[in-house]
Amino acid sequence: MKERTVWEQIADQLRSRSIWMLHYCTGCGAMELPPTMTARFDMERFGIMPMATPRQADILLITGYLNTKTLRRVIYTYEQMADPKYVIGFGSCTINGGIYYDSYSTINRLDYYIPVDVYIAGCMPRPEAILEAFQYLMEKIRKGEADGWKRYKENYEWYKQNQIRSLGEVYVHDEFHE
Amino acid sequence: MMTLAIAIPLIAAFLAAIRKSWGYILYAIAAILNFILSLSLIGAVPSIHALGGWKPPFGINLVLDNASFYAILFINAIFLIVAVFPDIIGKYATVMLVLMAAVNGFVLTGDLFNSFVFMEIISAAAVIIASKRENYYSAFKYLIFAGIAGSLYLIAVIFVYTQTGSLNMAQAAYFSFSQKSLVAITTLFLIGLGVEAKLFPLNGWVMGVYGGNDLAPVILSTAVTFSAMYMMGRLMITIFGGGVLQVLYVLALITMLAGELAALYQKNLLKTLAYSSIGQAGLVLAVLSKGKEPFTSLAYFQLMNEVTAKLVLFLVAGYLVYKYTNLNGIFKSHKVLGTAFSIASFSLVGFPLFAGFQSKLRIIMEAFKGGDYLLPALLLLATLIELTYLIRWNVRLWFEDQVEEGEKGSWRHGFVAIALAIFLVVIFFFPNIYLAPASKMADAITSVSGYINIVTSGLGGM
Amino acid sequence: MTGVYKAIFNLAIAFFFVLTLEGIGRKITARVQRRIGPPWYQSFIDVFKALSKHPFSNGWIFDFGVLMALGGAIATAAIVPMGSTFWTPFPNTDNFFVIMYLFAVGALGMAMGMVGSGNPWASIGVTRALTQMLGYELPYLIVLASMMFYYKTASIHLLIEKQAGGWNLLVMPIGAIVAFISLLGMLGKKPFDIAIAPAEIASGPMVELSGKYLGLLHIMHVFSIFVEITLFVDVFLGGGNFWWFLLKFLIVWILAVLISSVLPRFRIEQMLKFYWGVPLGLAFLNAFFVLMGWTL
Amino acid sequence: MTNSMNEALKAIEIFNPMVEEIDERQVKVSVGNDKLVSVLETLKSKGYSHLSLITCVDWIDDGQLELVYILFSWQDGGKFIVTTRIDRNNPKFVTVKEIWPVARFYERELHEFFGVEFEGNDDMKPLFLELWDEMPPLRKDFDPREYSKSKFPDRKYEKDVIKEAKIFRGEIDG
Amino acid sequence: MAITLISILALSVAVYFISKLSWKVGAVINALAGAYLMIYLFTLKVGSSEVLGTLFGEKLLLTYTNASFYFSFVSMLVILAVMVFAIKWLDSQKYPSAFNMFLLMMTAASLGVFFAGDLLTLYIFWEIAVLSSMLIVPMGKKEARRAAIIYAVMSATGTYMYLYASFMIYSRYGNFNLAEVAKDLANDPSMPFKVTVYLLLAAAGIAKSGIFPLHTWLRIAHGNAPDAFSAVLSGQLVKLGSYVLMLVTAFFPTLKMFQGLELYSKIPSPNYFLLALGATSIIVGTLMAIKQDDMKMLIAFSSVANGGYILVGIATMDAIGFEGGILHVFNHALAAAIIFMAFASVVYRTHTTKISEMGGLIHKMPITFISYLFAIISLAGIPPMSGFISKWMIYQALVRKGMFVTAFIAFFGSIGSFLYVFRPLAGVFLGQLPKKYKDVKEVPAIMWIPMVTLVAISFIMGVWPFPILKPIEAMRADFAISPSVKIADASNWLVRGVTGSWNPVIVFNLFIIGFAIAYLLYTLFPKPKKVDLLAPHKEEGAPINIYTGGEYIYTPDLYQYNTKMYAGFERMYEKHPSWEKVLDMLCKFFHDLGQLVHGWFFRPSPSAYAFWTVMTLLIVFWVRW
Repeated sequence: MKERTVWEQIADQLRSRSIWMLHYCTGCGAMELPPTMTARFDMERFGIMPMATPRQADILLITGYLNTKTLRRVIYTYEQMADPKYVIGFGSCTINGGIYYDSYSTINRLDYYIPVDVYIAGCMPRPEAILEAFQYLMEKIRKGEADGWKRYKENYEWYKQNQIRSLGEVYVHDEFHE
Repeated sequence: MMTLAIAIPLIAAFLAAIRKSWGYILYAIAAILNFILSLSLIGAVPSIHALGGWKPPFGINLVLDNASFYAILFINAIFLIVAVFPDIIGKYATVMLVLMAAVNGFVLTGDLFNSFVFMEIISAAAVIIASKRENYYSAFKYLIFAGIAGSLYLIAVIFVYTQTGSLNMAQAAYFSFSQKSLVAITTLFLIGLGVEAKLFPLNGWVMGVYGGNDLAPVILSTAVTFSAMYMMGRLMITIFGGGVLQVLYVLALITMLAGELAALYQKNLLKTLAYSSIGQAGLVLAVLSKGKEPFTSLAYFQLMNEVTAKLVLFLVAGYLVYKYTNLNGIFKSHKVLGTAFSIASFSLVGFPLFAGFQSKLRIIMEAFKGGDYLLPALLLLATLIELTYLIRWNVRLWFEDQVEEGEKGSWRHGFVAIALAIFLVVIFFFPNIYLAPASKMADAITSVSGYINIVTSGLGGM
Repeated sequence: MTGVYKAIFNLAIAFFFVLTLEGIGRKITARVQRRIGPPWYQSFIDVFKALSKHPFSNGWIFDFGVLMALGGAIATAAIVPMGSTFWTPFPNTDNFFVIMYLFAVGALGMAMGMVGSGNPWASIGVTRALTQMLGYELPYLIVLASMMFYYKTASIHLLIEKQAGGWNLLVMPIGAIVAFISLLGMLGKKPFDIAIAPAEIASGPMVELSGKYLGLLHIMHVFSIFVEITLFVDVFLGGGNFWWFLLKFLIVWILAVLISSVLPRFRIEQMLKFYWGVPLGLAFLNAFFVLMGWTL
Repeated sequence: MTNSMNEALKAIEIFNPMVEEIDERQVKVSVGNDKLVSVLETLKSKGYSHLSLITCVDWIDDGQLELVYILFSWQDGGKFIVTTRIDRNNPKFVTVKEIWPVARFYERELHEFFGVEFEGNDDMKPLFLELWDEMPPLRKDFDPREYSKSKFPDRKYEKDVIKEAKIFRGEIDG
Repeated sequence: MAITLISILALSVAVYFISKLSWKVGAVINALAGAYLMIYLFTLKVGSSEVLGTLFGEKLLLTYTNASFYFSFVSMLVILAVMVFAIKWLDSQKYPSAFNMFLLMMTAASLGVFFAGDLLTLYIFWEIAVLSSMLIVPMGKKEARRAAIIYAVMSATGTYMYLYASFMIYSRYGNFNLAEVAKDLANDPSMPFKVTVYLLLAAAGIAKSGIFPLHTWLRIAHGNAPDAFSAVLSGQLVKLGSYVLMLVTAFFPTLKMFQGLELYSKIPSPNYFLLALGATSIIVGTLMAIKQDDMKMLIAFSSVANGGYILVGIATMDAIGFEGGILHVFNHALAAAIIFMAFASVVYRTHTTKISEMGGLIHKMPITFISYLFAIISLAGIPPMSGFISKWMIYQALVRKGMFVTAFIAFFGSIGSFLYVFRPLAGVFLGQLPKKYKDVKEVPAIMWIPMVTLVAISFIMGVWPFPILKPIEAMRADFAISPSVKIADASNWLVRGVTGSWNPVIVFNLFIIGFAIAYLLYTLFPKPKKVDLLAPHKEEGAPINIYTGGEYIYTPDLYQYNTKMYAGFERMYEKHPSWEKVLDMLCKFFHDLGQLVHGWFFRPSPSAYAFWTVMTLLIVFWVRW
């Protein structure tokens, strides 16, 4: 790992204190976020805020299953985010496929396709776990270890190859988007 | 000399009736001769000619004063212009010659019964002309109307005869009628002449006749209308001064508005123009019915402008309507005709740079001076309506997408139309070309004693 | 030349004070919602973090729009007097209309740049913002017009001086209320955050902004808030020294934040109907009172 | 069974259906291939005008695919489940998109997931799956686990996670 | 003056025949003639007077006043720009020769209107201007043919009222001369006469500048006329109307004429009536402009609104309001001309005026876009463009007079203008570029140079407005409108109003400094990555395009938002009463009347004729006996 300049260290400090997240939500995972945001756990006290577009977001929170169809959109969204960007895989389904590990359409391992900085295990993880993960991510950012976005650039060929292996093609044309 | 103006066309008509194929040539010769003749008459103004040596008030006499001189000059000029178009005249040369003779006689005559006779001849010839292109129904309607008008005219003449014991116009002008008989006579004359002068509500025939073929509007709306207007002035102002002029004023204003409104509604080019000429006639009559200078001269000025413009419009329209079935954008192929048409219609509306501006604005100005606020208002309203449909036609003929392929136009139409159109522009800059004759005509018409003097002083000489 | 120094001071105050206030505002909102909320300096972190990121640009008009927005906002913020004649950078140019319309340069720049991104959400957001402008500006301008009529001046520092006898809040209470309601619309605070509406149109005009563009626009927003609230404070809450001004500013801001933290969002027609209903009527009532001379 | 269902059943009696009452408002009607469309049309005319679903069941042992048409009546909430069986190896049937235009999407779906061809419906582009290259995935002889293994690599655990978890819980000694 | 005008009129006919040989040469001659006239304006001495000719025994007088100078300067600025623009633009037109001829004719005629020293001269030149412009209008789109008719009729409605009033004046005072008439009117004791004349004369201006009851022709005529000519129509021809309105409200001493009729804030009720019409036009123009999809019609309605501003400013009868109104003539002329020329450039390349069919042209036509941008900044009245100054002045007057309802309408129009100018900005120039326009190019230099020149003038006048304020102040002094404040204070760089002042130079410099600071910040932080608007763009292998909610969209047209932009707001007034429909009804009424006349009197059978004859006889006898 390269040494960070002073400016980058300052910037990392700032980044760790102001995390704007874009959450990619499927069913059950999304349920855990409202309590995390609202009065009970209040994630805003760490400077974490939900954002509406990938352009403004710093982290991509992936809660729950990704199938081939949604993975394409997630990759697309991830690539639209501005550097530096981080990914949190949420729940066991992103780690190893969860209970549908043998389905013909769900993927089993998120970090095979895009770099994941932090995983949160559990099905589903509690808000405490989420906050814990955020704290961990902040720590990583502060130390300059959350370098998923750099890894994605460096190993772009590898990621792309994996994506194509599972998806065939990432960006598809179909009748509804022409 | 004067008799020749009637005689030449009549003789030509006889010849033409014998040899049909000579018709056009005879017409052309007669028109040229008549025009030269009427020009040469300028030295003879004022004079009278007693036919057959019977002196007025016993015999029939022809009167040549300023009014009748300029009237026949103008009328013969129109006949001459029409002579350029053999294709319009066609087989109707004989009738046209008769018409020419009758119109000249109608204008020149100083005898009431004689004028009735000439009017009947005009009607007869006009009906035949109107029936060109199998326009029989309209011609029939015209015939009925002309018949009614003629009989009323005749009744009026009889009235005059019972009162004065003479048929001479000067005698009638000299005679002082009682108010009641004056009203009766003038009313009958009004209706008799009203048909030819297109007075409301006697103008129902106009749309059918003018809108039915290409010859009728060209000659009827110009020469015949001019003669009718002349006679209207002569009878209503010179001879039976006073009378029903106020009624004429009201009727004329209604004529103006009714004509323009109907023209706004009309969707056929010739018929639109026909209604437009009703409207214009209303304007002229309204101004004429003021019965005094300077309105009379302005009325004739306006009439001359209108007739010139209408001649152009009817020439162009008649030519195009029978050449094409769909007129949209046709001027793209007939630029010269189109330019002439536009100029004539702008002149009719009264845009500056064109003749109509001079006469219309003068009318408004004089009306205001005379304290008449109604005439200008109605005139402007009528002009607004007129502008609407004329612009509509101009835009349609110039700018719509062309439907039919344009053919090569006739140079005769182009030349005559553009020359007259340019003349209209010239008149804007030099209005005296028309205004001077018009005011001379008006002087002659408004001066009763002058007329009587001409006739009486003419008794001695020939 | 002193004008220039004062203008620079204006900008410095605008930046630091308003960013602090934003943090405080978030804290207050959090407390209202029974949360703890971020620290007071959170907005500083947000701005500088945004500036530190590696952004995307959608073409030159996008860049130009953002620069124009910020430039216009800076120019406006530099003119506004801060509560007293002394803190008026350019006494000859502090005309109310000049400030109002110069303010529009920034708005136009933002609109242009954001729509230049080619994203329809941005266009929708901008049209909403413009429509909203039609709502809140009218009552505000009527109130201000009646005020100018009353004092025969449109110069802000003269208006401040004329309030030596009593605040306009007390002279024209109706006008002050209307202006405050309009201020909520100007600030884009809660019932009137139609233009941004993250849940509907993905934060509207800002949808394509990343990194430093977002940061620059945030700074522009900060200057806008400064101009809007300063105008209100100057015109209605009278003069005083600099610290009084800051205090009044703080109070107005907190009031706006408190109101916004408990209200849901209007729809666009509802907003227009709202503004053209009671506030506009009250504004005319105020104008009528002023014409009649019925002021307190 | 409701009255209208009885009436409807009476109306389709001529097609020799095999009727099986599932519950008060659900009746399963099995008919032959050639009579299915007639039955559907009759039922539609009897008020069962809403085509809720077309689906398919794979009877791999019988070598048959069972097409299931679920019709619903908005009058009394009755439901007819009309089924027919077609050959599994040559899955072809006729389209009902002339009766219910919406059927074309269901038929596309069936084509995608079971490989059933519908004659008369030419629009058989994939509807849900993107870039699918295997056999139709809902057929019983398709092995999703195999497919998943080939396409979506699993995480290779270097440690025995279960054992570690047991150690963590204190069940065994590590 | 007379010789120049007449020779230019004659030249216009010559230009037609020259253009027949080569329309390019004709267009160049036009431009040269325009340039000559522009220079000629500066050589003329204010106050000089000349006789054009004699008509009906009255001298046709040409006088050169400050107002003549100002208005003809503005006109020539616009016309000259369009003439240069047309040199290239004409190759997209079907009738270049006629266009050249009528344009030059119209130019001479409008100058004649401004030079006219009496009512009749004004009328003559006015009619020539109307006629020649009316003949250019139908050269545009298909709808333009109807537009020409409506234009002619509306214009004539106003003109004939004006003519009637002129002759009323003449029959009363025996004089057409404007200065004399002004004197006579001031001393006339008959109030009904003065009010009638005033309103009738104003009717011409109302019709021409598109003030409320006669505004409907603007939409259709401006929207469908040949594109470059729309610039003249909106930038120059409607200003003829403003000139007449200025004559009747300010040149005629209305305050003195209508003493005792003051309605509110010392404004006489006839003036107030005009002011109310102006205010109504602001509302109508703004609301209608907001909902237009056709960009030219949109700006046509904005012309209605801005004509309203001019009228409101003039009719306040207040020094600063008057100057604001007059300055707005300049500002709107320039802005509208630039906008319409920009649109003409767009149409020249894309052949459509529908906003909903375009988008993203900024990347293809940047100079056109910049011109349009500056023009709308001026039109919306945002500093540092010149448009702000005039609006500011008008507001000052309204506030000073305490006219809150009018002020409300003025503010409404101003804010509303943000809404409608944004619509073409976003719909035409910004956003996604439809695939069919991917080969569109910027227009040639000869077309954008006039636009950019006008932009530069408008911009300079926004930063340093004192040169243009000078003739306006002179005009104000001529008409003796109170209070006499010195508005342009060039020595202190100040524009003074009655309720304060501002310094355009400082404002401009501040904006520059603000922009510089912003640029500094911009360069300080990480460089952006360039992203295409839609097409997946492979840079470092990663496709990055704009945010599409996670969906791939390959068709830019689907991702362009340019229809129903203000749907929420439009819905609030979608059931508005339409004045156009009222006028259509009037039209239909006349049409039906024509049908009635036709059916009653002109169609019946011969027997009915006999009936009518008898009826006439009876009526005449009944009346006369």
